[in-house]
Amino acid sequence: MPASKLLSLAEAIARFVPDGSSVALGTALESLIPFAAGRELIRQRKRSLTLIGPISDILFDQIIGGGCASKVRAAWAGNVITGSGYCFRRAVESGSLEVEDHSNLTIAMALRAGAMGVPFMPTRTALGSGLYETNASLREFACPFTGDAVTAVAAITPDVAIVHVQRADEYGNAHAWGNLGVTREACLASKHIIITAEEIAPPEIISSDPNRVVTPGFRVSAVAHVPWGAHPSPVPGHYNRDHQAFIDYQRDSRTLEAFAAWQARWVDSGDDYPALLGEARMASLKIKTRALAEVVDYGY
Amino acid sequence: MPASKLLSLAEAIARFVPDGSSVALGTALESLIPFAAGRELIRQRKRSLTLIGPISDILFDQIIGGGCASKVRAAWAGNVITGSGYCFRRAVESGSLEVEDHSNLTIAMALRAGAMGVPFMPTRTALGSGLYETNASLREFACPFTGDAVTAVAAITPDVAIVHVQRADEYGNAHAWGNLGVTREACLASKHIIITAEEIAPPEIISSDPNRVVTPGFRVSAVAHVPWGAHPSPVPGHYNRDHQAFIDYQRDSRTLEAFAAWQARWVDSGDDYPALLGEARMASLKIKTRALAEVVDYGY
Amino acid sequence: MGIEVKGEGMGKGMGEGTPRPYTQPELMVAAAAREISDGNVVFVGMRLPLLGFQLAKSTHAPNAVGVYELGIIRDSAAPEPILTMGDLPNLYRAQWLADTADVMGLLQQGIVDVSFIGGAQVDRFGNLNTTYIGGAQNIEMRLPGSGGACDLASLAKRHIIIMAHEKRRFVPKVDYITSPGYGNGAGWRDRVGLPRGGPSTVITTLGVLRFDSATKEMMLVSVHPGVTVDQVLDSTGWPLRVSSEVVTTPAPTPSELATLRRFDPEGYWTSERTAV
Amino acid sequence: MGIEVKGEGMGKGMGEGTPRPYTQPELMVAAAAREISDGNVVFVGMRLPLLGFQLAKSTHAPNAVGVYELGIIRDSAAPEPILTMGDLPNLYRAQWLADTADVMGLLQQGIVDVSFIGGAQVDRFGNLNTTYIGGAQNIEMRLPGSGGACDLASLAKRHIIIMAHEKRRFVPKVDYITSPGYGNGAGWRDRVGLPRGGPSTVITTLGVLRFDSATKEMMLVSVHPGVTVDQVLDSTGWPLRVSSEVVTTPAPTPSELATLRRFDPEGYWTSERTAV
Repeated sequence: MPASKLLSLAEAIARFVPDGSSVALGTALESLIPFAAGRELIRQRKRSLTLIGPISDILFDQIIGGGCASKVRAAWAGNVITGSGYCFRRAVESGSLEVEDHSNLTIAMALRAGAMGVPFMPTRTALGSGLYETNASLREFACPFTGDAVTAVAAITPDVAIVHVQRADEYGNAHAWGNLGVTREACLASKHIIITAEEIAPPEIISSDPNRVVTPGFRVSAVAHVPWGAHPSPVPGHYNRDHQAFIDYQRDSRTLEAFAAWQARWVDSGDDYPALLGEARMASLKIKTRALAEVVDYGY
Repeated sequence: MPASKLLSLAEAIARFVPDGSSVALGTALESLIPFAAGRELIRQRKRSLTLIGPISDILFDQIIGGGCASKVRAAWAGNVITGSGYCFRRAVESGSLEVEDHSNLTIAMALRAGAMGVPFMPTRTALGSGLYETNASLREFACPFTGDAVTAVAAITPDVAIVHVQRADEYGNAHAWGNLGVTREACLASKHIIITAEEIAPPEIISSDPNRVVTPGFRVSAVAHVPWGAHPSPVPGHYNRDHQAFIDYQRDSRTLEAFAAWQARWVDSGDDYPALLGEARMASLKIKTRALAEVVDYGY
Repeated sequence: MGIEVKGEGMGKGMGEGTPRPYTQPELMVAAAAREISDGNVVFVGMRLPLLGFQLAKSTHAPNAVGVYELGIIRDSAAPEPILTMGDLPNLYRAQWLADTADVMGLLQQGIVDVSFIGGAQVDRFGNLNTTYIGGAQNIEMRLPGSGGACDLASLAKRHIIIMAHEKRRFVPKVDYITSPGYGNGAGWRDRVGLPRGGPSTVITTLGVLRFDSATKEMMLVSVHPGVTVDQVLDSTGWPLRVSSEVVTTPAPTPSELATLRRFDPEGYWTSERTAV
Repeated sequence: MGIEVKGEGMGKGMGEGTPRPYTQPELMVAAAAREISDGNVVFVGMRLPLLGFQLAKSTHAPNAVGVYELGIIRDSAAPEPILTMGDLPNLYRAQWLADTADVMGLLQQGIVDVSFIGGAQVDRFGNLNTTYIGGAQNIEMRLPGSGGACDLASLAKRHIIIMAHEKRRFVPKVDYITSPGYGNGAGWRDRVGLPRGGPSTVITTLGVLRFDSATKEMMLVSVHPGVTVDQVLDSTGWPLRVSSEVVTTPAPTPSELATLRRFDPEGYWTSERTAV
């Protein structure tokens, strides 16, 4: 067996996300968002990160508010159920944040190009759109077979992907289920992968279902045990989306002062997030119905 | 609910595979090969089919031996554990079969281009190889970003994909597990999909695990209940590979006469294949150990 | 005060103080649902379209299939109210949980019949801006961006725009094209290489608009109950064409309302105070 | 009689009648296994390489990772003997069961350290033909084709060729390049645009060959026990270069043999009568 890759979240972030890294986050779009890892990036005062992802809900907004990012390569940044992301808006409008504007399809294909080891992927989206003005990773060209206009999307190969999953073993083998967005592509495209997991499971649990594995463990650099690590986004099998937290965050990010107070309370006060959340809130979010997948057999 | 798509295999093939169709088969490569569907193609005396797939083990050889195919677009055709496919060899050497030579990567990307709705996919394989001599679907061009030489692979959109799975409901929703090869791409790229299934399951069984679904049911045209439908290839959860059948087939396909006898015995004698196989052989192949996947929960 | 996709300081268009048995967003969701035919493959966007799909699915379009950019395909309404497509009930008994690339492939192939997009700015040819007010070189306000909207607008067979109807939003020419409509008019989509599609309908807080088949210019075809054509013209930043036969948008039926309220029992998306 | 990738009428190269404690294929598998270093990512091909990976994994390379074109990644040997990579024991407790495209992506990225390919014809620059004897325009015999071989030869950091050593197979120039080696010599791979790689070793029924780093021409470096250099030269269709220090291929150790026989207890791949 290889050496264990189990680290504390703080250690994993310290070791594999140096200042200046390009980081893929929020790759499942609206669920399994690695919010705990985002708070750790802020807590460690990371600087000059490039944030990569399709739709991060409020994660990118928080990391930007924390002053950690100098560039975003994304399709959307805001607060899914309330609208704008205020930290993102302030940073762009003040000129402190560079943005490469993608669509969900172009960012998916940029990461897939990275995953496939090719310099670009062709798409038929975005022709005639403003994305060409603000994204040098898009280039129109003629299909070598049909002559049709095609948008080439340049490969993105992040320095690190941070991915939250339901369970992982200490060697980096991880199960994720639900909608996975661009997670597979992001993992395969990235030089390093940090897994944050609701549960650390024995290797036999993970190897009991190799189709459920999200990326091969040998490509993973670190695994951290982080219960509630995706809150307030939902995690199938564990907890529902905490809508109130997103509504509260709209208020808590509206001004610089409000955000500073948010950061002081939720980030810099320490890393015992479940204690901050409180038992009652966690209980209200835990899944109430069970809906178990039908058995499958890998015997021989 | 939509109308049921459950048909007999004979009816599914009769309705959705007219002469001249292009058909993707053997998309999981060495397992879950739809051998029963192949025999039905022969039994119905289909003609002028184009066979599409990466590695079909002996399936393509059988269909070619049956006189059904005029063209193959594949990476490999033979008998995995014994070597050459004799029917394939005879057909090519006599000039009756056109071949578009692919590699596993180029055929995967051709189908993925079809699945993604783009006219081609870029790869870095096959440059300098003979594949360019015998495959007009490959074209070298310069990456619009890097200028690197890249092999463009033209999209393939089969008329129909025939896919064997462990279980499906009558609406075309299907679970498959194990190594899936290019199955996802082939299904999404094809105009019609025929599912052959070891078991027909209630819809609640399939919808209990939507990540295990192989392609969305609304894209499927027909579902046929075909136990032992992939024999002699293996089906996880059901039966092991029948090596002896592949060794026997080497002998049974070596000459035209031998193949005619094989076809008379295994194809034209009817479609009660389990009876032809016999209880003892089936018992010897059934999986002996159980290895159940760990539970996952989709509750809320 | 800037333009937000949702939430702040947006005016109400419809006659205030007039008691109605339904809210303005409910009317709009019902209008959106009517754009879905039975058997349609629908790429479902955020916010009101979430409800529009569920309403259509539960009423006149039982065989519609919903596709969500997160990598979800559903052929049934979610079993519990959802605020967003990532809520766990929207995953429960989905027809398929896949990758974003898979569902984008369906879209790019041309399998998606209809999709829905919101916007902060729209122009007479249905181009949408949800990225930069002022434009990319002269940023007055940064909005969230495309998400999947550019893809839906580029690749669906047709798409429906859902918007608040205000003069600052209905502008002669958008500052930035996040989601292409008909560009500068007829023939533009062909010229730039978009394979199909274009906006077919704009559902606003005031009425319903469609596009002239020859010129691809937006045209008022319906006003909501209590709204006048002049109100619409006053709220549009260019001389809006008006159909010779403007009708009144049908009100949601009691049965539609009852269904809709099961999907949004707290009125998060459909209370009168909710902006679009 | 034609050339088959396996099975029919192939001569034995090694001294017949000499009793040895191991078979010719066992020697070749052991030699193949030694090409795998601990921690290597190995793209495992059909036939003998299946065993070579399992042997290396169970002896000196416990941290090697096996990648299979079917969409399988394993970091442990299969729990039961397998004849082919699709056998169910090779899926059991795999590290990942994925799509062919996923594992091809790893290969194309340059993550695969070493891979193994068999062949029907090879030339002095390590180009392999497993498709058309006689060439595509003048087909004398059709062989199965590339499978993943062209991809491995194009994209792995290096690949190992495993072949029967016969004059009709070791030809000056292959009739068709299924799997590119060094083309017509040094610089060719760069010129055609291949991103990396090339054959590093050829393991035959008679010996082991490597490639001159300057000319990229094949060179004999080792003969199997009981084989002479002249035998090798006689079985090669061009004037083969011979290293100044030809050694004898190490025999498999008793422990290697014991392990190997657990993986192929019936000798399907490794009995003396089995062709490579």
